[in-house]
Amino acid sequence: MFKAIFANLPFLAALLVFLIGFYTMLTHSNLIKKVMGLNIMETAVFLFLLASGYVGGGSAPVIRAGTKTYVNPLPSALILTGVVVGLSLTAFALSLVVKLYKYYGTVDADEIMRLRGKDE
Amino acid sequence: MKKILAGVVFLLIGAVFVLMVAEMPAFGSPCPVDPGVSRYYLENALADTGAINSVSAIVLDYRSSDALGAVAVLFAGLTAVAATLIAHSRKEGR
Amino acid sequence: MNHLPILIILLYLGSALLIPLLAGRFSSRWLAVAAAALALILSGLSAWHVAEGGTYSYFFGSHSAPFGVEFAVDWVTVLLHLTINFIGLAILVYCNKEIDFAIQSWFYTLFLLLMVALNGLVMAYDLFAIFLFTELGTLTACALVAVKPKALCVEAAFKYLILSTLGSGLILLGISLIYMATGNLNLGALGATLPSAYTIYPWNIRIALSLFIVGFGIKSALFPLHIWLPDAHSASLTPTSAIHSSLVVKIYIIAAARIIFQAFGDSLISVLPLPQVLLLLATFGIFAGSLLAMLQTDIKRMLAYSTVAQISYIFLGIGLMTKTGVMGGLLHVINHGIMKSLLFLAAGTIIAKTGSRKIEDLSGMGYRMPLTMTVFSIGALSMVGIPGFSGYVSKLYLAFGAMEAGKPLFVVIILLSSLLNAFYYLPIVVRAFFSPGRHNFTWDGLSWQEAVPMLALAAVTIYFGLLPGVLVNLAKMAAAGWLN
Amino acid sequence: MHLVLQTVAKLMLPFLQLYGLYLIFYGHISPGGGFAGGAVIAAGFILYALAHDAELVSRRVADWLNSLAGIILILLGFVGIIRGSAYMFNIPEWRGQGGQLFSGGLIPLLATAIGLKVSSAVVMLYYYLVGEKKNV
Repeated sequence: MFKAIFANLPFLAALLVFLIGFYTMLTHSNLIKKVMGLNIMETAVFLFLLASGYVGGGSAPVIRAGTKTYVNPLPSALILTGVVVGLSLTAFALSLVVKLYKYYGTVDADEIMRLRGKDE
Repeated sequence: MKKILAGVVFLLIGAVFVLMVAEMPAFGSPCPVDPGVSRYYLENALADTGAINSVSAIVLDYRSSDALGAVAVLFAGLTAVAATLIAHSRKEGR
Repeated sequence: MNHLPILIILLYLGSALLIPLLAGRFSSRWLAVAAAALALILSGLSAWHVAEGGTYSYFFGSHSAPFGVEFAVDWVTVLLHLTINFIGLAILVYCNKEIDFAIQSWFYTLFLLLMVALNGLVMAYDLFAIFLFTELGTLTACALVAVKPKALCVEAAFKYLILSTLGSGLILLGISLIYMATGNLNLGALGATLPSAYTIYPWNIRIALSLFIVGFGIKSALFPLHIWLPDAHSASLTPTSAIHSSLVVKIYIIAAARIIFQAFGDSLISVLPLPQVLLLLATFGIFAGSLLAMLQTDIKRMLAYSTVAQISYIFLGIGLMTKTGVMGGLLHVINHGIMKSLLFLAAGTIIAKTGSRKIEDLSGMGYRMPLTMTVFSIGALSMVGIPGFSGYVSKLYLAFGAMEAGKPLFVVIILLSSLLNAFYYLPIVVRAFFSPGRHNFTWDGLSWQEAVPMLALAAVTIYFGLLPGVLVNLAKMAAAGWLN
Repeated sequence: MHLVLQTVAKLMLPFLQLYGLYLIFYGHISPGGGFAGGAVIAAGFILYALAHDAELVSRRVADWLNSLAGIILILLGFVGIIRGSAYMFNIPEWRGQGGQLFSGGLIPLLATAIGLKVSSAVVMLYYYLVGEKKNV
């Protein structure tokens, strides 16, 4: 089992980064850090996808005479699309943070909850 | 307390992930169950689309709906940002 | 090949892109209404075409199944296209003064993009296409919550966005695990390769399935993951609440169910404990949603919690894993979509007229706003499941499904929860029409844009309650297509 | 901003644009493509805007280009339907010789539309988010 894990260390690393992002997103009260966690998580999935598409000794999937092995092109294509999705989500999340800061004067989720409690 | 609970939960998820990594196909090997799809792309992309960059061939031809969807998402993101910022631009309290 | 289903998506996307181009020269509202009306006609034509020629698959760029992106045009797609475009049209006609002039064009652009996502999600037959439309739906849905100029809405939208991007991260991880194990993204090809992949990588596939359930569960407010829903659905604008509660949350269930039934298939589901988990969560959700709805004093919050309960009915229908159960779930998607949008529109009209969101302020409302309150009562009675309204039909088939699955316990649960529904819906109706004291009778003073959509939705609710034959037959065919 | 920064930004702008255009137009024969090229072009404009605190492309134009590129993208797909095949079908006669600039059928055209769309959208995102600093 340990041999298998050692052979698959890139996957483990990607999943570890995913967990870091997940943890940041759920436990940090700073909204900007939550958005960062979102980005880390998304990037980790892309890393994982990219690692799963690697073929030993393969070169970039641009067809050229004389090259035998290429890496799997499909994950790269999916990531290309995924990056755009991540960009839009991040921009929108940041614009919401800007507006929350405008209304409450803070980017801390707990502080915002406290201020909201005072209002009601 | 909350931190410890979260830590325990994340350790559990991490353990499950390690278990999962142990049985994954080895890093660098083509997919053992059905490698046909990626092989098809590499072998036929040039004949099917005329592009030698198979990533471009996949994004813009085989899976062109993905490109269209990505463009829609980008447009939605732009509209969402604009709508949020404009809707809340008045100088008022909550 | 018939292009109609794709044309619906392109029509919405094209009109959304046209709105900024024509800004100022053309009313974005009527452009959106025209697009929705045309889309409704197109989906009607598409339904007629499928009825004539049978179900088919659309291949983008005419690349065949596992290589290109496949869109399935089956009876589920057709039924839901009709539902989505009908409800979307009704809500778009209703949209009015509540939206600031400055953000009008942005609002309609987002609404049209949301319709792209919903229409695409019900026909996507490819894991990554499902992910993409899910993201588009999430983004536009959150933005629609955020456009109301209130601090509470920004907060609700942020909570919704963070939780649902968490969900989409999980879904994307699940997709990459499935892709790694099988080398496929097409649902049909997955149905063929997943059983053999399960023998080699059992943990990968189990975890991928649980990631899908959690991811789509967050997005569709499956019971313990529903915490974002009440804020997002109650704080936002009336049209936004209506489309969120009636369509957005449910279409994610349809996507999840498509993955479960068409990619995982019977052979894998019988090995995995998925139905038990779904049934357990659905049971909790039905009771928790109803009990929480009873405690609310704000009418929109009450409707939002009621959505949590009603979503759980659909999960119950899917968790039963029988033809009749899934058919009941599908019927509930359609019927609940229509009656919940009706309820939200009526509640929004009342709030706009009286300025009060409290349930107790509704006493005597039946005399002050008779039309609005009548359609509200139709929706409420249908929600409780009184025979003669469409809610009764779907609950009946859910109960039949439970009997077919040999789980009569769920019949009792459905009955009990209907009783609970009655506890919080009927008092409103009684209070509005039969409260003591003298009331002066006045008409509501609605414009036609407000009255026509509500009346149309109410008419459909009654029609499907009295004559459910066509709908039931179509839903039967849809469920049979998924579970053969 | 400092003069050195402003001059360097101005000097780098054409090179970034050219590189972005290269990525877009050569996307089908070398690594690159519409998304990457569009992002590079947008980066050039954003760099200029950062250094000079001025908008090189007006919002109106960027917004207009953004919509126009999306509509061109949608219309390009209809070529396949006109040819009697599915939406986004790649016309065989336009595929050309692999490895040449004019090859790949619809792919370079789609890449161009996507590049235009991505660059204008990213520039607009920057304008909107930075324009907020007056409001907060």
